[in-house]
Amino acid sequence: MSILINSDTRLIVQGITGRDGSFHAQKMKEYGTNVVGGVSPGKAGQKVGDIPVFNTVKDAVAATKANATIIFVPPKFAADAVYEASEAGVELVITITEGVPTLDMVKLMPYLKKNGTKVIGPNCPGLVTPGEALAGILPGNIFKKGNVGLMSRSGTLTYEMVNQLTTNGLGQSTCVGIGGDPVAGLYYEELLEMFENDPQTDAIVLIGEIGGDAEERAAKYIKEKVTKPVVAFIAGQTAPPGKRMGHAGAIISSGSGTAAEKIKAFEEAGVPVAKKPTEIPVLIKERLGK
Amino acid sequence: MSILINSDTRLIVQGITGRDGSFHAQKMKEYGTNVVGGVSPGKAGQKVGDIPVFNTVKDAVAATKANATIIFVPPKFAADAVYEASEAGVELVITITEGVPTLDMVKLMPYLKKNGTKVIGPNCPGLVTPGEALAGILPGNIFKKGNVGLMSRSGTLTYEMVNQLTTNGLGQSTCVGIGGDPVAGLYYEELLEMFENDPQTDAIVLIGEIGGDAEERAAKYIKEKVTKPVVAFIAGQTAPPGKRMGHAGAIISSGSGTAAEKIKAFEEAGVPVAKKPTEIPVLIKERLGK
Amino acid sequence: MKIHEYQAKQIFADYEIPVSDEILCHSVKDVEKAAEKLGLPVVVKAQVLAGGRGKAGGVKLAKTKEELVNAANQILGMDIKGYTVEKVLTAKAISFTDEFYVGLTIDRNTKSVVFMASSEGGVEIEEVAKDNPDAIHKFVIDAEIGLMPFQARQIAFKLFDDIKLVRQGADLFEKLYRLFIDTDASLAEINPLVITAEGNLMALDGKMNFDDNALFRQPEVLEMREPTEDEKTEIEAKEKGLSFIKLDGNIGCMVNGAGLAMATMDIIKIYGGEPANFLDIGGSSNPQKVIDAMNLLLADKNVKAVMINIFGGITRCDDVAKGIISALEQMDVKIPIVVRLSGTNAAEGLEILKKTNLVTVASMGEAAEKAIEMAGQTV
Amino acid sequence: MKIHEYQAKQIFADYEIPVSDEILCHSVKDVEKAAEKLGLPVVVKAQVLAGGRGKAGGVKLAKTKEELVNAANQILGMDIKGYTVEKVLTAKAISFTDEFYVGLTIDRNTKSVVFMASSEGGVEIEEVAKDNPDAIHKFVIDAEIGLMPFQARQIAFKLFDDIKLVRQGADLFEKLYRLFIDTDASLAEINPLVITAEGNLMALDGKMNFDDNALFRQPEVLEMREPTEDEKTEIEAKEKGLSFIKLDGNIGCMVNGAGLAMATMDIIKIYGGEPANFLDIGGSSNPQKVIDAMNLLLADKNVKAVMINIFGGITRCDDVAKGIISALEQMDVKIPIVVRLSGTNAAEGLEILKKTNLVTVASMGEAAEKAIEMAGQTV
Repeated sequence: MSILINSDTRLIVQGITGRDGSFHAQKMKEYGTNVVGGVSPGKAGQKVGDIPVFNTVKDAVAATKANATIIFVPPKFAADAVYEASEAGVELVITITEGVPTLDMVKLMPYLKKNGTKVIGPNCPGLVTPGEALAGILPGNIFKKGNVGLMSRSGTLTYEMVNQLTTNGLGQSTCVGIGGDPVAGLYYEELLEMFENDPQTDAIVLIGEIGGDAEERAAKYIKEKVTKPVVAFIAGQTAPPGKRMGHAGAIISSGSGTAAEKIKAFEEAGVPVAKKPTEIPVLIKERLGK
Repeated sequence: MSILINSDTRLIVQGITGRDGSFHAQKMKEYGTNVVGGVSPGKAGQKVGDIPVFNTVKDAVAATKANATIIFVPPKFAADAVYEASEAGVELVITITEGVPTLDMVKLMPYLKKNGTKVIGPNCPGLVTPGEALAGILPGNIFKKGNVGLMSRSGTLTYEMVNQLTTNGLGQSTCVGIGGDPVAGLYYEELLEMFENDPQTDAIVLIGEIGGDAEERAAKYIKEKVTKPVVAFIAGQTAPPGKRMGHAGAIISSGSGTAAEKIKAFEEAGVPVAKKPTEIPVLIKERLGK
Repeated sequence: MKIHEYQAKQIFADYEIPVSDEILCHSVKDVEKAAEKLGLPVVVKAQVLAGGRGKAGGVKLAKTKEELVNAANQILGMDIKGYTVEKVLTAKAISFTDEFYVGLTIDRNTKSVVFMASSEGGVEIEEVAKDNPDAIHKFVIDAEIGLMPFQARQIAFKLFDDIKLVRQGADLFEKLYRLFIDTDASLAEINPLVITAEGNLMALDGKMNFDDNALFRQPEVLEMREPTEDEKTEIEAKEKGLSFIKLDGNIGCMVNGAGLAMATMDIIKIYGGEPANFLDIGGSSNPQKVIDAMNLLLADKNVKAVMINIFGGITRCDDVAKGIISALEQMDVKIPIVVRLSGTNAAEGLEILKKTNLVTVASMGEAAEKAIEMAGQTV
Repeated sequence: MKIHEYQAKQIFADYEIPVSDEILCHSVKDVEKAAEKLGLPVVVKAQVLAGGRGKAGGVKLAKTKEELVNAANQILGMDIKGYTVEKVLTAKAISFTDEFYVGLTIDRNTKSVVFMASSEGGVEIEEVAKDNPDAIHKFVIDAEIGLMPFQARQIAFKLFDDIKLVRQGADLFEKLYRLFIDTDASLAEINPLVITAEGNLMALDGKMNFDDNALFRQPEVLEMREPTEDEKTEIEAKEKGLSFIKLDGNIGCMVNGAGLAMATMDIIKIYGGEPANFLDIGGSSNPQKVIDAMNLLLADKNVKAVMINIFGGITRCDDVAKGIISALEQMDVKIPIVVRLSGTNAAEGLEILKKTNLVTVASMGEAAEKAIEMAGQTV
């Protein structure tokens, strides 16, 4: 088992003929992901490596029975690409694109809910179920199959953490980069629920950062619903305040989004918070009684 | 039994302080309908007859547990009134208002579907379950409790038909005026399903008119799904063609919306079509073996 | 509400949909001047609010000055389905390689805006719909999100192979959708949409209808209205809350509700008479409306008898009765009037009418029979 | 992106939200002229992109000419949270009876636009949120249908009793929502919204922030940008695809990814050092970016050592390595550089760096320790 993707996932790549799209399509394929097609308007009939290209997601789904897609199109067109995937009935949409206007995401959300489409991102590195499928831009070689689930708001910090786990002998069930944007798809709570229900997962690593109140909500959820051990890390403990945070954001979150508040919330939920990345594997081993 | 409304219906009136709203609120109450409140912004605390008035539908629902509403506001504000009712969780919304812009209704539909709100109208006379509740502008005295279900696209023609039934000793389970606008809420197919499942209803009268293809679709539905006897009437058999009908409408409906085509569709579905209103009770009695 | 081709194309141009260079003309002289400006060859097209103009000879290509004058002379003043051609559009003739049809309308069935596209452009689309329905692609648009770029592209891929045309088409379709919504249209068609000899898309003919219910918020659309005489009467009626359509019979009808009004016309025909009009006094009771309606009926000199058929709901029969009496006091009515009142406050209404010498009856059928009988006796 | 009060109120005025008569001034002379035009009393308000201006003495009421000159003299040139006041807004003083707060923002939790309204206006809304959260009414807006008139009215009924004010308020809230959406705002606040002595609503102070990701489609918003010197550097960086924030330490950081960049700053502090900046070179690999980043780092004279921390994903370590070598060839770098490469093409990247005399290490912790050590040795 695992969550969200596995060897049955049939992935297409939207924006496959772009620089990043074509590079990562092939990297994902090399990893062993079942990349069944790509989309690039006007390029139907071409191939990227041996991956067939289609004009529309609808055409790609009809031809390949794809059930997941990964989006590499420029920010201006990203929301449209998500709509297109959702309308074509793709169940899981991973949006790598950085710089998507927030209101584009806000406008998307009700439509996705109506269609039952799961979205990860935007501005995320994607996800990996080690040994089965990689849908994203993560470096495949750092992962190892195992029983630790990982979720993270940041990109490269995720790799750092996975590296810590792997080099310390802790394999992963699934690792998900949920993205750093204010409005994004699947978030901590949904993923905690999935990991809690996943038989392969025995412990969970949650990597947060300053800003917003997602970590506080996750802490509350863990306290109420999660029985598996969770350990956390918060990036930005020493960052200067006031950047990228308006007043109203703080009002809505009923807090100021500081690392101190988040750490307090986790500690109250019985979740230990690592100070350095290197402490994560130590804490996990403690919890798993190794 | 009956469909849509009965003695348990708790009705509010949006636009209750207007001329038509106040007149019909009291007429409905006199009929025996459980009219629990009215809405008119800025008039909270007032009463119309002994019906309490509220500023918003939300307030009215909170205070009265209303589960149905009838709308008498001007066309410009009608769609907003339906949104307000739907958002406040009212299950059944009857829109009497005539002249509502079509695109306002088109824009409403997905929202209503999302909320599971049932709408009747706009531009409709409402509905009656004789002896239990009247939600509309129909003249209550012409109805009689019984086993004939009736649905109609037109207003006063409905009264004419009901009058024919009642004066010929045929009572009604529920009579629904679905409204004459191009885009409206519940239509023949949904109501046919409800009548088919209603134990009180033994026969169904369907009153149509020229334009669109709703009657053709109803005929198809009857052929496939309805076991109870249905008789029909089509208004406008002699009307001049081409009024209010664009080319594209005809294309979409794959037909021209003429009475001849509708009558043919009904006859193919085994539904006899009356030439004059006076024939309706005769046909019903034949079908019911009276 | 309908508008002319030249008006529809003006809206297209406002939304940056490419149209041909063209000039509206009211006389042969105008046409000659326009052709000088545009350069020959040009196409001269009748501007009337009726379909089938091509078949009627209302569209002519002119390559020479002589052809031009002939075309203008033939078309101006021509009768097309009862409409006299008072103006023509002189348009630069465009060479093209392919013709398509695209149109937006409201679909009663899905309760949404539907985009239609076909490679069978340049012909009557109703014929295509009948003979080869699969040649028309239909796309239902989610009203909450509108026509998204990806959907516009999906449509364009159905018509074009070249990605340059797909992009041009998708962009054009988004504009067409936007103008449809912005103007509260009920129909917006481009037929044909062509690929010009230069390889670009252009709208060669356009057609738009609008939702009458939304005209109150579309002042610019309303300004484009050019009603015929009959329509003027209908519009005036509408402003008074009446829905009126003139017909050719001799029984004037005044009914509340469109359905009942149609059924009234039907029953007059069944009993052998001919209705002079469709007249729905609508859903709200107001004595003034009845007065206006009576005035409207009596203005038609063909009317030999009036049949008033009211089934009261929101309309109260006593108000109608009061209206009839007011109207009769204000005008010199020489023809017989048959009145049938049922429903809300019918008893009160009939009580009021007792004071007059109007014929009152109990049913529609009786009213029709009586009205036909009396019309036959009227000189 | 933030804008000044006077700019926010200009947007409000464009959407017909009532604001006071006011004039932007750059000098005491300007203020005097403005007051002459507006008539005393006036309020002089510092225009700086920082909160807490009232507490800092940046807002003064002037009833006489003397008070006016004093106020202008005191406020112009004043320092508020590190910002020097270079302009003030001179506004006609408004008598009012009540103060309210209304604001729109994006809620990460419900993933929607949220409307906030409170009768506790005119004070710091964060204080209200902390002390009396129930005094703030929150309304989640369905993005697909927008703020509907009925919902605007619901909000207005929370603040006002008088139906005239409810209608004014609902209308104003719809306009505020429209401008929020139209401009891709991330915050739009009116605080206070007042009832004037004449009984009408007016926006006395306004604040707007905008979504940086959407500036590409908001040219008019972008024109309002008035960055400080530090921000100019940040904006220049952003144009090159870099996310840069200047800090006060001596270890220059170059990292890929915001989270890792923050964790890098954290670990430098944990090991006793001080980061000189936050610098995220972003998610796409491109040698030019590394050159630009190096230039940016070395422009800060406080930097005594550079720590490059790259974990390759979409960023390829060999591209970063090439970028470092290019940068070193183009500039005369006198300070030590510690490089840590992991992930995509890390081996290739390290191979390339072997030819240089840069310090390469295997982990973040080591890199931080080494950079701190070397910074201490740099003169």
